[in-house]
Amino acid sequence: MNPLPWLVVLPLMTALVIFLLPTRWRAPGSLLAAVFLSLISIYTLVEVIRLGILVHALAGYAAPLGIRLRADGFTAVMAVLTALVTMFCAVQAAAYLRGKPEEEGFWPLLWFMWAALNSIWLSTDLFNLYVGVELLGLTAVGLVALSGNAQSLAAAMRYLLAALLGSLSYLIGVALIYGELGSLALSDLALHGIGLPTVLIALVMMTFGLVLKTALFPLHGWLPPAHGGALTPVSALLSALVIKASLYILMRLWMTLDVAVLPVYLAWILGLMGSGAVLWGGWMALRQNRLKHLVAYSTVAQVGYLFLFFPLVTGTAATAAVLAWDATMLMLISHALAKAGMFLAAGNLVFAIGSPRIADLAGVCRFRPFSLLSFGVAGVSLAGLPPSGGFNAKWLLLQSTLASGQWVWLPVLFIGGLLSAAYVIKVLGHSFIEGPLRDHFRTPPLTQEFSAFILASASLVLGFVSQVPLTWLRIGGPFAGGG
Amino acid sequence: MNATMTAFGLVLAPILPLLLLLFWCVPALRPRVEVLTPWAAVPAVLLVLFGETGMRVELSWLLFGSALAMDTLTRVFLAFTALLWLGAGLYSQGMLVNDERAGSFRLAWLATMAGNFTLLLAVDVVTFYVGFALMTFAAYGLIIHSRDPEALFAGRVYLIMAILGEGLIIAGLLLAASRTAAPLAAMLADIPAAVMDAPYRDLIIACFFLGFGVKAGVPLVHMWLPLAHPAAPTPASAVLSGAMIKAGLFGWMATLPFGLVALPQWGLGVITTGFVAAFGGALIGVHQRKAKTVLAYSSISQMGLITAGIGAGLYQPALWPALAPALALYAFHHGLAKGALFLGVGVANQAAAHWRFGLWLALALPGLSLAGPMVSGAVAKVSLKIVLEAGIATPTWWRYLPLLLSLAAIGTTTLIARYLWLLSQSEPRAKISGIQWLGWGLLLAVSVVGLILLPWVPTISGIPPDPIYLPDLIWPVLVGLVLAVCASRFLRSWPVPEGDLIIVFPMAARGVWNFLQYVLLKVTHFFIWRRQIRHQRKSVEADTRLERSDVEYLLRRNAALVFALLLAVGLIASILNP
Amino acid sequence: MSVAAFYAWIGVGLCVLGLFGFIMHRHLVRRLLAFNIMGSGSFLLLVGLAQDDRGVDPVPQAMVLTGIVVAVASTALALVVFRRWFRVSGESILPEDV
Amino acid sequence: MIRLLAALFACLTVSVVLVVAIINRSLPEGNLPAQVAERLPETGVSHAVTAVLLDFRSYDTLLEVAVLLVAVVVAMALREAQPDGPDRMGLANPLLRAVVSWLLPLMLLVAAYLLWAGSSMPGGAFQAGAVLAAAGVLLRLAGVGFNWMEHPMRLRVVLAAGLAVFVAVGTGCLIAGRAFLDYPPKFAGSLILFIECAVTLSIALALVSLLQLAPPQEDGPLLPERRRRFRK
Amino acid sequence: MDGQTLLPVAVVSTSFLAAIGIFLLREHRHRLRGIFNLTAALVKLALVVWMQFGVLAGIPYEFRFPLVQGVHFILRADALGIMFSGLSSVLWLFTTIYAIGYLEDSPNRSRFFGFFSLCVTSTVGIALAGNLFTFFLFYELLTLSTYPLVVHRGTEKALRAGRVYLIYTLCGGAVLLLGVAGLHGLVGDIEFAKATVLPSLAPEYSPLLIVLFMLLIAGLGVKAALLPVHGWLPIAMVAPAPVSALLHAVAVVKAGAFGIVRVVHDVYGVEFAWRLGVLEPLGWLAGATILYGSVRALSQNDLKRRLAFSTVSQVSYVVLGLCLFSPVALAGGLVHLVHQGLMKITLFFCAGNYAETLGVHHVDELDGTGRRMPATSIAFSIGAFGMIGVPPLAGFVTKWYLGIGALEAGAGWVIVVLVASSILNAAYFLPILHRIWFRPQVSPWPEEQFLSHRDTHPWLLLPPLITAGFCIAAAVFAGLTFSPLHWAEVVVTRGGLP
Repeated sequence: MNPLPWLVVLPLMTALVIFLLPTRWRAPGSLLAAVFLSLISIYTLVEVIRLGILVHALAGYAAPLGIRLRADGFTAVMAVLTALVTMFCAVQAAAYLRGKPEEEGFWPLLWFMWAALNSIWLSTDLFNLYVGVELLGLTAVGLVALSGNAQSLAAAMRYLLAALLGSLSYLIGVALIYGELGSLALSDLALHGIGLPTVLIALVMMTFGLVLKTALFPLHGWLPPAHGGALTPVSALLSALVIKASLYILMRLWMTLDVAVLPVYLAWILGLMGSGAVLWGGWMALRQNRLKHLVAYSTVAQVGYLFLFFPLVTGTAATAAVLAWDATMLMLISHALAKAGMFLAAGNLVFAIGSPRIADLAGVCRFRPFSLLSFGVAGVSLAGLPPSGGFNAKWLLLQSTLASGQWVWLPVLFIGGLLSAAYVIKVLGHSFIEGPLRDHFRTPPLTQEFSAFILASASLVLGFVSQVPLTWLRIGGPFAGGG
Repeated sequence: MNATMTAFGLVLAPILPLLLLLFWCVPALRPRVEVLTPWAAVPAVLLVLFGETGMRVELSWLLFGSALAMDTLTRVFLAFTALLWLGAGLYSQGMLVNDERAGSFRLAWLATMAGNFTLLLAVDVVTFYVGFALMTFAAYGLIIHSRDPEALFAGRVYLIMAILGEGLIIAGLLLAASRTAAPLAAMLADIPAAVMDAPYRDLIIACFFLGFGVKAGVPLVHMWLPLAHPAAPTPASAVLSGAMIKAGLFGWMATLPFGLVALPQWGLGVITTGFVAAFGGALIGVHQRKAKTVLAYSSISQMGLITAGIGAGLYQPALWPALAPALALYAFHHGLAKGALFLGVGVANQAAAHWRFGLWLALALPGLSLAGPMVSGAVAKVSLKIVLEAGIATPTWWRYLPLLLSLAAIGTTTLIARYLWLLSQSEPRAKISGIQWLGWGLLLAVSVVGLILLPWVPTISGIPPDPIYLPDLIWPVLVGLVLAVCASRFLRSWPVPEGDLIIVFPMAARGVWNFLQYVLLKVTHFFIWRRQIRHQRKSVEADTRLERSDVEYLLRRNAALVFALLLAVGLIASILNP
Repeated sequence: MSVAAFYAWIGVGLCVLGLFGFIMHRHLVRRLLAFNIMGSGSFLLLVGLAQDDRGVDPVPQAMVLTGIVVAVASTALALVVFRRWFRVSGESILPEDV
Repeated sequence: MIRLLAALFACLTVSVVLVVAIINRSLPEGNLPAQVAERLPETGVSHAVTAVLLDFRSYDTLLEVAVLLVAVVVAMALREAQPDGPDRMGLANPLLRAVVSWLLPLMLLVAAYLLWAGSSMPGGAFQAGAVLAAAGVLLRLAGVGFNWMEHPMRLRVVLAAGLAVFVAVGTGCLIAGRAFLDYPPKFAGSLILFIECAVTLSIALALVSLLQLAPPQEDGPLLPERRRRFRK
Repeated sequence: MDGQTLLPVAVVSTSFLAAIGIFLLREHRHRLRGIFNLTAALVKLALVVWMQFGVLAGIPYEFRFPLVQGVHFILRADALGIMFSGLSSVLWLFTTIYAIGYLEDSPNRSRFFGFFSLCVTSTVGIALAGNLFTFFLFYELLTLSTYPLVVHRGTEKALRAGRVYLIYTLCGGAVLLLGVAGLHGLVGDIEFAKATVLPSLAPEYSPLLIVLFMLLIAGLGVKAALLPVHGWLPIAMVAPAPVSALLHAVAVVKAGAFGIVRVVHDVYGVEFAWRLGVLEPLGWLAGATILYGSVRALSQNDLKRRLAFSTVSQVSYVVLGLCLFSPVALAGGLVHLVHQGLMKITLFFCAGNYAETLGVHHVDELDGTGRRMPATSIAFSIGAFGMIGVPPLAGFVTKWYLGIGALEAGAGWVIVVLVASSILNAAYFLPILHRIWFRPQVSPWPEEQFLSHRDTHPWLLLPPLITAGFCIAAAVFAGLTFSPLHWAEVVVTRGGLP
């Protein structure tokens, strides 16, 4: 059986069912369905490994006319990643949201989000991607706004405006491409290539729209309040997965077109923006006094690394490009895991100390070491310290940088790594303080702590098994041949 | 005594003190060790008396492969050293009866003794250096035994000089050893030859001369001697002056390239230094007010003569085969005599009035021996003189050397006179016990007739104390006595401080050091990146101020504009893209 | 140069106008209006570009229909959030824009 | 001022470049309209746009219905977090009531027509839903209380109905061994109509409830400083 | 998967498993934690000894596992690795014993011992790393696992120290990573076994290789506390005594020095590095560090700070030995890796004893401690004399080998450095000893904890006494097989040096 449509259908159906269920049934129902959907995601991956690319022509019509779902290694890994992260965020949320007014809205929105993510991973149609992105954007905005206080509403509003502007820019690009090629299928785009100036301009429009949605510096302004102010599981999901969706589309676009002839200038603009993100995000994270805002800025910084992908694959030697691909994929996965873990851990810490401020963390290390451990483990991976997926990714990125001769990125990698280490340490340092001790800390439920820990340690374990997902990711991808 | 026993003795002599030292750490054994401490030198004495030369014990598992052996030269040195340790040890046993720091004294004593024996018996360089260092550092404990300010000052000066000396010695040893066949396990016997061929020959010689010279009281590095001897307890002074100083001499004799190459410049320099020490020591010594200080300067003076002999050896290699035993003899004689004299300080004024003169005479005996006419001293001096005269053929000034020796004896005589006079003036000390008498008596005896203990030394059989040398020996003594009497009548002593130059040095040195330290600190501070990590303020206002950034604010406020601008830039870039 | 292209040009004009308004305005309702203008522009562009001499293309029209619903949903959501925000804070602009 | 100039510059550049893009564009190679026309008979509807909407690209539409539902879900969740004050939406205007009572049947009729016409000519679920929603809004403004909407289950069921039917039909196809949303040719027309009906209802209700769920106007007059900000 | 493959992994993972176990234990399970710790330490020691015999017999222990594209995770036991892992496992045992005694009744013990074990894990990992990449992995892990130890006390000062420590080491790690990545980009995976790859490169790569060498050394030099980047070490001494002991003697500082050894000896190859002309400047730098550290130590009143500067000075002996291009000096440098560890750990143990038993932290408070705590003071004296280089103690062996080696290589200036350093060492250690032994107690102890007059707690007393015994034994029995010196010679002779 082809699992692809189920990846979208099942979350949609669950969303509807959850929407209709009474509040107290929503969490258990969601968890049950999440297990089921996770199994399907894994099954998809297995099938992709076994058979190669999977395709499903929706409504029975072939590509330019109908819409085709397609799963290669990248898609399958992203689906599994989504399942993994969402699963544990859901586990955390089940405990975290119990009895809160936000619980009612959270669960259906979570499922819509999952559906939107899966539809984006699977889609091969530019306009369908637009609808998917909009679905995802509105869901994410809704999730951010859930708590309904002034801060989160303002953050949601800002996020919504950014998302809308980004989508429109993307839509204009879609319009130009349709006008030029008369088709919206990615495969047709690949056939026609970039030779036409209109397509190039469309690409620029779409790229910047997506970049805005990915919150790349200097367009990141909406992200910290949104991710920092949202509910903990929401922050984790947004940082780990949602911003990756627009990046995923961008990467798909670039990899679909022939990288050899893509505009190097544009790639370099993206690379420079990425570098700026790494430095600025790291610096701002260091300056934060609120824990979750620090983590949010760390996302800004980490996104920057992912954008170094573009200059490294555009017009460079094949070895460098392959390395950059591997590096970015690994970075993407490990960041998703680590950042989700870190946000959950931060949420647990905030819950334990009852204050969002880093300065109030004193004594946490002694009384709630487990949450802190998760935070630290995630921090190790984020800072690119070994042994972790983050480190391996950084290593590959470094190799790619050296292989391509683009030395410019070296200082960025280093300063960025040090900055991220610095802000992680800032948090740890505060929690190590043994001053006038508070001995009253709330205890987060064990499920909450474990979901954070599992995600964080997964990114660490990734450091030892990096080769495995990288092999999967090559299936059906542009570097299927290997390096 | 068969070979096995010799081997056993070779090992036991240095090890026994160390074993006792270890046993001391066990509280239950402590009283036994206390009784045994003075007798720790007995194996060494027995070894000297009954051991066989040429026997070698290989301890290949130890360090880089150690070996112990005793040759004739070593035997002479070991003879007087062991006797000194034994005699002084016996003396100290009585002295320590009511001493609250007896334990620390004994530990230092044993360690110093072990070091001293080890360095004498060592065959390889490393073991030699082990012994030397052990002796050097442990002696500090002896010097500062009383803990009074003088002792502590003396100890500090001693330690600084000793460490400088150690540094020079290790440098010299390294430089020399690297030229031998097996640098890592170099034999002491190979060192002179290595020095001879070494590219840094003069540097090595300088290292050795000054490094061992610290112990031997060479001028300018002698300052610790007059400070340490009076400050240390009497038996400690005895071994410091008798044995430890000679270790320096032993070091020279073992390492410098005697008899291999003529080093006229070095020879001349060393001879000059020696005589400067001989006369300078005497000159300063007679102005001292403490008997032990006088003895210390006397030691400097005597060592000056020996240094001159060393210089002669450097100047004329051919003389060395004869000179070496002569110097050894001289060391033997001086060591024992000086030991007896030092212990005498404690013994003086002990006896009842009618015995006092006898005691005084007994004290004078080693003094006379030192000055020349007595048995041991006579032999030693005559031997030295004969050897020096044998080399007279060379430069003209050489022929004055024997004369200078005689003149030095005048100084020695005056020093002894001064010493005796000071003793007679001093207050009686605490009553001493029988074992102290025994110790002193032993040293007194061997210092007078000790040479008969050395039947195996060829020089002694070769050069009997010929009566023709008697006038030569006696006239300086007479002159010295006259001088001393005159001086005591007509001259007032100058207040030359103990340790002479050292009193001037620290002021200059401290100034220089402070300056250096200042400069160093400035330089280092310049390079150290010191940044005060700012403490985060706790107030909420500061909080938000910190968190916000103007740039971030502008970016967020104008996000749409920034987006549009970026888009424009991207579009222009893509249009212009070739 | 067809009539259809004329629509496209109008679309570009609306887009840019909307973008300009989006940049220059602080008031959230005005920004939403600007966004809607921009949206209309891009729909026009989509429809206009696709029309050529071969006749009317139903595909972009269907897509625009979808797009309109999406835009309506977004606008509605934005208005809901805006009203909530206004109610909580009494502000009609975002905090950093004050 | 600088801001204005920068904005002008950016907008001008974007417009110029877009115009360049339009001028430079070449004719598409693929001919999608032809394909649509060719395969129109399979869809069970005769109007091309509806065919594209509900058959060729029905997946887009499915997601779009979901988007609308998400908006409502968010609005509902927000009310949960921030309870409303008194409802002051109804305008006490008798003329409005009179007009509404005239217009309402007409609007229902138009909506029904649009829905039915959608399969063969311009029209369809969205247009119908929009008209229906407009009727609801008018009613709401006229002060007719939608008390039945306060019952959460009822409201949710109707809201979810459109998407639910859509997904159910698609899944049914899937279970029947076809592709997702690949209607059996025999039932294609009726299935599309069925979906359209459900979607119309859901859309209408969604739009109305979005109005309903936006919080009512605050009590008390606007403060002067706030008015100033409004003007900006 | 047989013994040959698994043994290196087992050696590394004993302490790792112990760490996990300890983290899982509740805070108050002190006895169980102690059992965990000591068992793991003993097992590790036994495994290392076992491996030691195996390595002598020529059995290749190797574990290999592909990590990412073109990079392997390799654990391999060679002579050098065994030497270092032997050192760390022996000293881990004693430090654990010491720490159990030291931290009695203090909070956060679970965290402490957990990270302590992690720290040892990474040290042994560093020792057994078979290529540069694996080395780097453990090298950074070491940084991370030592941070919680440095800030253990949780005071403002400790946090500041931790921050400085991390700033230094992470920057160093970043520079090192650049070097490692550069080499990797040039020649692929760099295994330590064969230093033949780089010398065979074309001569036009020489400038690049020099730059990479400088990067590697700069990165490693931070941990090894080479001159311009030594600043963290004296600051990090605010950590509890067992941590300082471990930091200075085994883990961090040694990891840096060991890394430099690996780079010079096993990556570039001494001969090739000499030909590149990079060793000589490095040697000068080491010499300067030796003198600088000693000079700075002179003016420190805080006992541990003085010891810290002494470490700055002493660790550079290892580097110096490496740079002299002489097998003898190399052996001297390598053996100092062990010897300095033994001596410095003794000193820190003793300093900890003074602080813990009497509250004495400063040199001028030490008067009369010899009488109060004779056994501790004896151990301290042995350590101090060893540092000065007095025979027959461990430090002398090093100096002797370095000196002879330097002269063989014709580097006479080294003698000056050695002698000057010895004299300076004496100048800052002997006053301490003088105070301990020869001065009467003037004022009451600042904080007397252990009121019985039997020195101090046996858990605290035993480790320094034993390590002090090792200091003597390492020199006295230097000629025996399995002495550190012998191992160093094995390393040198198998390394294929000229």
